[in-house]
Amino acid sequence: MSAITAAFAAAKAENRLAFMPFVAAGDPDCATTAEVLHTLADAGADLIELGVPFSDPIADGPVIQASYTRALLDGGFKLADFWSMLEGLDANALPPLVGMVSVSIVQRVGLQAFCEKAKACGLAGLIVPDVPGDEATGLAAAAQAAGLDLIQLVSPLTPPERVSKILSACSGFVYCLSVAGTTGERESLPPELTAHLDRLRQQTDLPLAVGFGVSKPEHAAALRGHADGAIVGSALVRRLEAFADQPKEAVLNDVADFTKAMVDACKA
Amino acid sequence: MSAITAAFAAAKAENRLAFMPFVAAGDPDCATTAEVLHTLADAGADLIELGVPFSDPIADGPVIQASYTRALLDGGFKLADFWSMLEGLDANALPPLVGMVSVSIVQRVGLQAFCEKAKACGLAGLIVPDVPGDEATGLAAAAQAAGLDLIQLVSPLTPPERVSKILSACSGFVYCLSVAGTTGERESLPPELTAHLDRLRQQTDLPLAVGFGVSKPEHAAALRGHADGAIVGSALVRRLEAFADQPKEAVLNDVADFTKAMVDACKA
Amino acid sequence: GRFGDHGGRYVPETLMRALEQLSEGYAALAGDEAFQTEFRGLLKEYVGRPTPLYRADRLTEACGGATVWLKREDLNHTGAHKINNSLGQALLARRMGKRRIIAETGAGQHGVATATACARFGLECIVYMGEEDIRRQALNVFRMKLMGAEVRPVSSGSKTLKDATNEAMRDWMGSVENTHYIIGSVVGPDPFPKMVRDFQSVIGRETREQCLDHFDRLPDEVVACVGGGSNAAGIFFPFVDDDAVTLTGVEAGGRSQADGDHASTLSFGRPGVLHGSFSYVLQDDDGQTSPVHSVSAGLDYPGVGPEHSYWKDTGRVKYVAVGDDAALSAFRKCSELEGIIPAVETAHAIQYVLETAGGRSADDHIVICLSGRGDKDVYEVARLLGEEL
Amino acid sequence: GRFGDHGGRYVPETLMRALEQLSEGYAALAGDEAFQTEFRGLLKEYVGRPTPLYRADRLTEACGGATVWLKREDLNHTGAHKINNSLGQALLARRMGKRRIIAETGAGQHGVATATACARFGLECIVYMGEEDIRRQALNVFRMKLMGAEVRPVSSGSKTLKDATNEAMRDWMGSVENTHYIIGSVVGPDPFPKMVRDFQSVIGRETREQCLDHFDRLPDEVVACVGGGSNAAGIFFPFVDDDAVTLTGVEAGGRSQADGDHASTLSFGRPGVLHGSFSYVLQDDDGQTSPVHSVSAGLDYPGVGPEHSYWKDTGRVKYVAVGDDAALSAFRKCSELEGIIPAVETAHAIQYVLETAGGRSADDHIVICLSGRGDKDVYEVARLLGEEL
Repeated sequence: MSAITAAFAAAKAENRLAFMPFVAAGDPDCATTAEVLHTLADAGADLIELGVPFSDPIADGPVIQASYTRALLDGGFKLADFWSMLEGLDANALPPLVGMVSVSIVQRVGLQAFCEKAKACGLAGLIVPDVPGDEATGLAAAAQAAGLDLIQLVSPLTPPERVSKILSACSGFVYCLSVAGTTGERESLPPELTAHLDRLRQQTDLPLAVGFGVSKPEHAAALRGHADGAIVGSALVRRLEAFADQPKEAVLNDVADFTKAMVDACKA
Repeated sequence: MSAITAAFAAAKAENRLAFMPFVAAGDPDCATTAEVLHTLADAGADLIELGVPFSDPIADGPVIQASYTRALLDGGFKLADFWSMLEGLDANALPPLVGMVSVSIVQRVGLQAFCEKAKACGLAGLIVPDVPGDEATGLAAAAQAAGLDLIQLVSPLTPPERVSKILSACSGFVYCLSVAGTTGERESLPPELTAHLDRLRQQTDLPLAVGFGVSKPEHAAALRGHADGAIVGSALVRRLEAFADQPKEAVLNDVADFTKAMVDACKA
Repeated sequence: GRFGDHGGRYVPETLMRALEQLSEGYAALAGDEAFQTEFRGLLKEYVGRPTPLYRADRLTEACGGATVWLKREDLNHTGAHKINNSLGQALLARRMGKRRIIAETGAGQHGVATATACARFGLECIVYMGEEDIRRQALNVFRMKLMGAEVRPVSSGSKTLKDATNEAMRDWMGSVENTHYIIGSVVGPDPFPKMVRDFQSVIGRETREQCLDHFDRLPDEVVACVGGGSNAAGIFFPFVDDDAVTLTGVEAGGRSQADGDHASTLSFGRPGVLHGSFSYVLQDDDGQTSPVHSVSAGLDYPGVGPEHSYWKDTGRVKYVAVGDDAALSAFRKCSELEGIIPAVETAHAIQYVLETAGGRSADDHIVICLSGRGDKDVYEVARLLGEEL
Repeated sequence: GRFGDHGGRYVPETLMRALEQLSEGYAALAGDEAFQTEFRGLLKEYVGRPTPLYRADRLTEACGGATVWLKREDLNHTGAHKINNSLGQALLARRMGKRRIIAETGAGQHGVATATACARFGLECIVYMGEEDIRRQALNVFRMKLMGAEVRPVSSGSKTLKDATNEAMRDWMGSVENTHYIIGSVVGPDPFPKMVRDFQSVIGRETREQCLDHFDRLPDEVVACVGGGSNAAGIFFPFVDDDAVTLTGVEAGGRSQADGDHASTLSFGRPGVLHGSFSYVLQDDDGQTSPVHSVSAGLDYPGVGPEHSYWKDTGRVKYVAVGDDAALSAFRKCSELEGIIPAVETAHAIQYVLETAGGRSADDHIVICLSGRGDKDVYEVARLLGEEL
């Protein structure tokens, strides 16, 4: 059983959603990211999604895109820094880490080489959002060989016949997009989401985690009974913007408070 | 015998060129023009060519064009002012006046009406430079009926067969252009000019007066034996620009001095 | 050289020989197969003719009546009908041994067309342009320079098209032996009005054929804007003998009907002489040329081609005026509905059709001469509409 | 959906259904006579096709060797080849029931072409354009607005074409059910590269016929500039199976061969993923997109169409680079010698021919794809040449 599978199983055993916050690595720098990861862990995150900054993200809305830009342009983010930071983490104090990375980066490093390095540095799985299921065979093989889960995305627009194709290349959990659109906070989740999740549930035994638009405790609460996990990115990343002009401790406290509120909602 | 014919005959009898200076009416105003006319007469002009300012002169170079613009825009020149000024002149103290006027103006007033008014106001003849000989039949008839000479232009580019056509509508004198081009001072007259004049002499008994480019005493001297008159425009009009910033007397004295020098050269 | 009373050669004697030579040279072209072949070839391969006759469905719908067709002179090389004439005259000049070309330009379209033709044939090219127009049409000035033409600023008078024309005439007075003056419209002394009309008549000849192709008969009405009148003369002329075809020329109504506020020469002018020919003209009672105004630099001219004056006098062509604001509204409508940004000149003609096509049968076919594209006008329109660019 | 290894669909799952629908919709066009008739009719009557294949005698003379021909895409409505594709895709979108169109644009030519097509069909149109490009291409921005398009400034990244493309993709992520994204070049996820190439292939098909008409055989070489590569793909594709025809793509060499100083993706890049497909790309060792530079906004792109990558790998097409200064010199030469101001993009291709046509036989026929007119570039060139406008 992979670390990711175990994390979802543990939450399920406690009759709650797993909570997976997302942060971009290197914003404002990798050392701070390491502190953020520990803050998230201490606040109760079951897994953490760690974005690798990319110059041209097309699935991301303005908040995460701006975070990537800060990491790359202001922070001078390099992959080497990313690997070093991962290697320096105290793995025992952290939940499973899932890398979110563009295929442009994976392909440049090489599918096999990237997966091996990710595994060696302690990642439990990868999300490569711009490689949809039917382009993913090579990547899935590389991930499997390295012992990484490869998480696939399913969109509300994905027709049922595509879902099975996608799931055949998927392990760890299914990343269910709540909406068609980019990442970003939304006022409410679409009403048809729960029915969509219930249909997906028929097609797979993998845990279902919902992201894109999930940004408030009440969103997480509404997912209970239909999903196995909640993923929050922009609402959290937006809080990291404050590193620019507030004391680090204040920002980390704010991150911890928000995470705790989400974790609580996942149990409610 | 018309006044113009008589003026050329008188000069010829004294074995000299007739001198015909040109000024634009109304620059800077019609009252000043009247004074200029008397100055020119007193300095010995045999005839005076009086230009009627026109908004779009195409035969004139920059100096005369600027004079027209001053008259029209700064001086508010109107034809009515022109006629009044002519009527107010002491005809006995002046040589024959020849009007230089665009067909645009003549046509607007009406060929017959314009000629009659010009005659009534004391003009002895008209030069309408943008009505070449073969378009001039109607105008020639109107001028003749009014008792005005109608002077025609011959250009160095006019082929001999056109010359006779042009001369058939011409009276008073022939206005011989020294060069192909617009009015304006030139350093020297073209070497082929005298031969051209000698050929013209074979075709007509009318006096030959040379203009366009004639601007210095030595030009006038060089025409002796080939022409019957010298016409100077731009070199004189340029002196009138000084009305803008010099005492009137000084300008009139300068005009008188230049005219006397030209008159002397016509005798030399 | 006359169209009824209109036309003639009111120029200084110095130019007369050149005009005679030009008439002879032009007359000789009719029988010169090599010239005609080269000219036709250039119109096809270089200019891109024939230009389409395009059925403007969305303008038609907006009019709610007659079917509206656009004769697409905007698709010509350099973006307007002007090139038809400039190429023809440049070829003629080369044939007559004149290697120096002068031209006047207002908005710059004729200057660009002439600079283009001269570049193509390796002829020296000097374009006279009013200082005021140089300021307003900087883009066209640089296009001309890029093609090797010299642009000479004209600072006399109103510093616009009329004064550039004067200055070109003055140059020609002194250079006529080695220089040809390519006049850009159906104005000036004979033979220019006739020659320019003939070079532009390709517009009307193509339109005729294309109407027969598209709807099997001649159009009910042909509409064109009129400044000097070359695009109008070009599209009207081949229809003049077809009495069933209504021909309508649209002048610039400007801001108002007051003197100086418009450029509606045929509507408000009277016969007189300007730039070498007898024709309708906007003059005061002294014969001085009146100031004119139009939102369109290409229509902002106090004269008009003598053949238009003749057509007005005989009643063959109806001339109307459309004002600045109405023309700008048509400029926008054509852009939004058809994806075609017309020259502001052309927009006057479009507006007339928008105002008159309603209620007519869809079987009525109206052809508008889309004389040029409006890229040149975009800055000025943006300024007028208060857009910051 | 692949060209050898290149191509594919590297996009988030959200777009996959739309791409499948688009593939189906596009495949269905082949058998849709009504669509084909309407499209052909628009290309003829609205765009002004066929564009001429023009023998450039004075450029030929300047080269002193092979005979140079220009395929005149500059004469298309809106002034470049872009309209061929925008019209085709707009028609397809309408057929698929999508009434909202988005597009990205760099220099603005594709934005103008798309705004034009949308105006013509009454479709809503949103154009994403980098803030930096908006500043540099204000004229095209206002042209788009005049035709009713909304121009949305993009302030992320380098604020140029690449970022506008990202932003359009992001819009499409959330709007894909009612929106069609008209990509402007042969880039992006399948089926875009193939579809855009097919819509642009009219250039090559016409060129083929016209070569046979003019000189009774196929040309010896066809040369086109390559940014994303749509004009090149359009003119090359119909010649790909003719081994005797040399095909040459000319990339932007920029200021130097140093990273960030050029946009020569095929010359200096390596295979990778950008904007949805696998193809040569300019990236650093981390997979981050490299900064690029070219004097031409239309070539200033770090990627290239996947089919070009395939043609490079198979050796069917030769790709070379021409730098900024050399391209500007060709820009001037073409303007002065032929009276045709080319797009600065196109000037890269012209320069390559000026450098290589000398010494070849006059029986060698080289066709250059004159992909667009240079009016849009005149201000920038004036600035670079130090002219005040």
